[in-house]
Amino acid sequence: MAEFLSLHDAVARFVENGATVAMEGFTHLIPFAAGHEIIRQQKRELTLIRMTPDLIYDQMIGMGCVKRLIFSWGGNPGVGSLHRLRDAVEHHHPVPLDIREHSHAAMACAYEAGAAGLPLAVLRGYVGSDLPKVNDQIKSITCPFTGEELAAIPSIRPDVAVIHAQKADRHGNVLIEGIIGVQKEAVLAATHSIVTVEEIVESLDTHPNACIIPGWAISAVVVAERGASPSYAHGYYPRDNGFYKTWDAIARNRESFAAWMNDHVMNARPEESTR
Amino acid sequence: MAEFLSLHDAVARFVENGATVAMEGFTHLIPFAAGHEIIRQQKRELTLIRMTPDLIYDQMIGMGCVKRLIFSWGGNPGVGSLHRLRDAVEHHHPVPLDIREHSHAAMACAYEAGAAGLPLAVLRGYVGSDLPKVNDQIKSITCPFTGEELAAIPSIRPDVAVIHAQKADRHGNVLIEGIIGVQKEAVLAATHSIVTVEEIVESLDTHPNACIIPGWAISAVVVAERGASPSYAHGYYPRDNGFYKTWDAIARNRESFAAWMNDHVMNARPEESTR
Amino acid sequence: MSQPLADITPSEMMTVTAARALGNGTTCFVGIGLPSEAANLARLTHAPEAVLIYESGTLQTRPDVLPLSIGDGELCETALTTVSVPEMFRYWLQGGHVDVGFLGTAQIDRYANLNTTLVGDYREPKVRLPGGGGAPEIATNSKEVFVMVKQSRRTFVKDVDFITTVGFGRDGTARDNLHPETARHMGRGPTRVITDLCVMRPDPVDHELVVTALHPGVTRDQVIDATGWDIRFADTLETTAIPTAEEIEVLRSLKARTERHHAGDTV
Amino acid sequence: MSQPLADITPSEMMTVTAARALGNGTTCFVGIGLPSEAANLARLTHAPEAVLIYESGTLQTRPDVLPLSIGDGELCETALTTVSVPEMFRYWLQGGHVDVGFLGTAQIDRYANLNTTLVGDYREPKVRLPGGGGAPEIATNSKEVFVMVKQSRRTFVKDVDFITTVGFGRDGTARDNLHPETARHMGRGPTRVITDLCVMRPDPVDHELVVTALHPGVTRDQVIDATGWDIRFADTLETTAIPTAEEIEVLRSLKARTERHHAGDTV
Repeated sequence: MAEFLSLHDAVARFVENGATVAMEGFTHLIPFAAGHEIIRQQKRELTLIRMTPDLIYDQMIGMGCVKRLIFSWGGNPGVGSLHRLRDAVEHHHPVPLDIREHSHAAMACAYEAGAAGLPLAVLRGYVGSDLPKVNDQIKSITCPFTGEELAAIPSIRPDVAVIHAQKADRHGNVLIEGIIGVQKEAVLAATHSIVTVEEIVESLDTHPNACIIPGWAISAVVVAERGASPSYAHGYYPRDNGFYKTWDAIARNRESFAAWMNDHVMNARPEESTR
Repeated sequence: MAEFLSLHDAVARFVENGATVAMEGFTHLIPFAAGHEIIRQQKRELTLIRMTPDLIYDQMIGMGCVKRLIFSWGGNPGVGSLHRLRDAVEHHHPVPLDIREHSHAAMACAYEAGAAGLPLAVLRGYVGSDLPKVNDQIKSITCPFTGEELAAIPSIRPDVAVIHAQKADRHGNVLIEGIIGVQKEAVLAATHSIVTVEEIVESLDTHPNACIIPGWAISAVVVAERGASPSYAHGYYPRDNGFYKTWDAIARNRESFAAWMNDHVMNARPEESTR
Repeated sequence: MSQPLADITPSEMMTVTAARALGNGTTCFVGIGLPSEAANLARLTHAPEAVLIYESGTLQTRPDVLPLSIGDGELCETALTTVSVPEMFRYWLQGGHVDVGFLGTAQIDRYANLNTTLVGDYREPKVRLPGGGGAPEIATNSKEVFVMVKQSRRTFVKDVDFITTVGFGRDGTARDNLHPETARHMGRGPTRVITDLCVMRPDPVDHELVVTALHPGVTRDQVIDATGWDIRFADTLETTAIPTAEEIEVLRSLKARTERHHAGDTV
Repeated sequence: MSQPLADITPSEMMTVTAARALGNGTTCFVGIGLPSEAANLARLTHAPEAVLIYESGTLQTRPDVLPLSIGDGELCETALTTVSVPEMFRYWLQGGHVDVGFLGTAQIDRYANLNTTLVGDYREPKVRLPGGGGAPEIATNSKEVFVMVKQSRRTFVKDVDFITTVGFGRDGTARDNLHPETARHMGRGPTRVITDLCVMRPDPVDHELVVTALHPGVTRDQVIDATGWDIRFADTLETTAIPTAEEIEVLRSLKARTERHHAGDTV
């Protein structure tokens, strides 16, 4: 059953040094507030999983929290590179970053398989790609009915999943609406889960097939208003595309990055750190 | 792109003798009107697929349309046996019925795999059950990461899927709401699909993550008011539990069954045949 | 306050006993029929926070009347949300979120294997039953399983004709020596069998069912007569607690509401 | 009515040409950036019934402005419906519902293999690029693939450093001799590469890219200078049709709307 915790306490309780952490949100509902709190608590040696490492992972990597990244597309969407990610891969700064790279289709299937309690995901994937040559976690199985060889990858089963959602009710049942990505799968696949929400409401008051994660399938629910900004929360605030563009210049340079993180994250209180 | 057809024409066009047909609806939205039309058109040698053969399959089997049934639970829910199904299995009447039997979990996964374009479904299933001894389509694969042996069954890829839904818009986009079962999977897994609906509306006017099947993924949309009765359509009419109970006596006996079918299906026009 | 015993039917005794087994807050995958009656009675009495899941995809449902089928509209209308059937079996059951799988059966044997497939031979059955439905994986993927069934020699057989749904297998060892990954996801199997006469639990060592409690007024001989094998009794045999007046009242009122609701329009 | 040529930029020429390749009613899985611009231009001009799908799960979306990311709110708000990302890749892409996969790239080689992973060696890259994202399976599971990319020697290389996304493989035969079940689900691969200079198509036999049309005013030498291998030209080389005034107007208006929308609030 979900506990209602502060952001500080949820991160302190569930995100241990060395943990495997999946913070999801496909462009929409990216859990920035939680990521900033992980940075503030100076967690180290994390294995981070995410289909689309976004600014939040750029920040966590640049601040030295991360030893390994499992991902399928690592850029600033529509803008360009994630410079802190590149610096870590290309120059091992601030610490070496081991990468384990997939395609979106494979990672989506691996989350699905993790949620389904299976050890592997099966897909018709990676045909002709060099990715299996550089990722020894991409293997294959043979279909016993057709003889077709299909790609197999390990399911994703993180220690902790962290997502942001629109709202929770007083029982910790969480509603996700709009671009729902792989958030439900991430939570169900993980041992522990933290869900930050814009607000707590009396009733979710929605339709019969809404994407709702029951409170009993979540470890902690945390109120974090604007907790996805500069990403967005459908029905609450739009994506701050301007900031995404601005980030390119901030992150391009180690010093300007450090200064920005210092001002906006390290010396901010949890409720101030998102923008 | 979905064509708008009459029930007669849709069945005549897409359901051929000898076809593999999946008519789905998990208690809710069972396509009775379409089933009755298949009976009226005296289709023969069908392979029928359905997780829960309900009264509609009892009727199709009793009327001699079916040579093989792939299923996971064949009863009259909360009432008892499907007597026509039992007569076919136990006494080969009116024609012998070959059965291929699964569990719900396996069939649900097999529909999912069919919709996903895969040849097989993988699940942690059938452990300790005798079902694999009597169904040679239940095999296994070994996970290349853990060495665990998991059940594998062929995905379901029917020639035709037939479902009932609440409504379609003028482009043939279909909304399913409430207990959505495996209907979307059945349509996406099939080569052709017929969707009967309660009504055509200007706009589906629903929420961002509604269960909608786009018109371009459907072969034919057919208006069939009360087309799921005596099953039900959430938001339109309730389940006729009384009829489900009455069916037990009607179907128990070959003569009373034949008389009922004659009166209510064979000599009814498509728009009269459901109750 | 307990109900005068004469007034309580064996069937009510079974339902109340089964309901009491379900803890508050438990997540329960509910089979149709008897289990549905017991699970909802639990929710309406001591376990208001019990989470009921039906295989139709209805998550955390609170029906006011008992469903006739596992997919009645009532289940969806009172659910937290309704998911697709593939999601239900993949994410919620196989994903490990079910504490108790609550099953009925047509036949059960001494190792709590269940048969809902047929009587006789598979290809030439004497009686064809509905089949497995959700049970085979409910029994293996839930953390534990409760079975609820009326007791008779026809139902309680030494060896089931067909193992639709595994308890502990033909020799009681089906849940031993599994691959570690399978073992990690398999539940403990049947932990209680609740009948209209008694409660049985598997022996911790050999997994054969042993009577651990008799319902008030039931004798050992009655149980022996209704069991198709040489049934064992626990050294310290308990007597099931008598239902309270409230439990009986809630149960009867639930069943009356249900009957009125399902009478519906007939042909 | 055609636009005076001097007024049209090479980039606009590329976008209009790519847009024209997309038939009305086509289901298109849209990559971000250039493909998104072209696919939406098509939808706003000759192909109002084109079905645009983005990997964020937005099905049949009709954005009024171009998304900056593949998951902008605009995509969801104007979509027929929005599904989960696993469903998008499993049911809609792998399930075989996509006619055209529309991709951009960082590098492309003579067999239309795409590299969006890195320049240099995998473990010690000179330049680390974003990676494959949806492209590896968009390229294999769509019925055909259009590639849209600005042409230069840096981009058009003889052999890509890394095959993120297969065209026809290192020797042009990657789509031959597949298992029949794989072959049944694999598309034809890249059928057009549209650049700011020309249109290329794979040779029907050896699958090497061949220039089949030059944009108006572009010379063979310009193409040769911008290609990192000895590029072949079709025997009958066409000239791309000049964009109409309407196409240019719709495109410019779309881009202006988009720019105003994304300026947003900056730090």
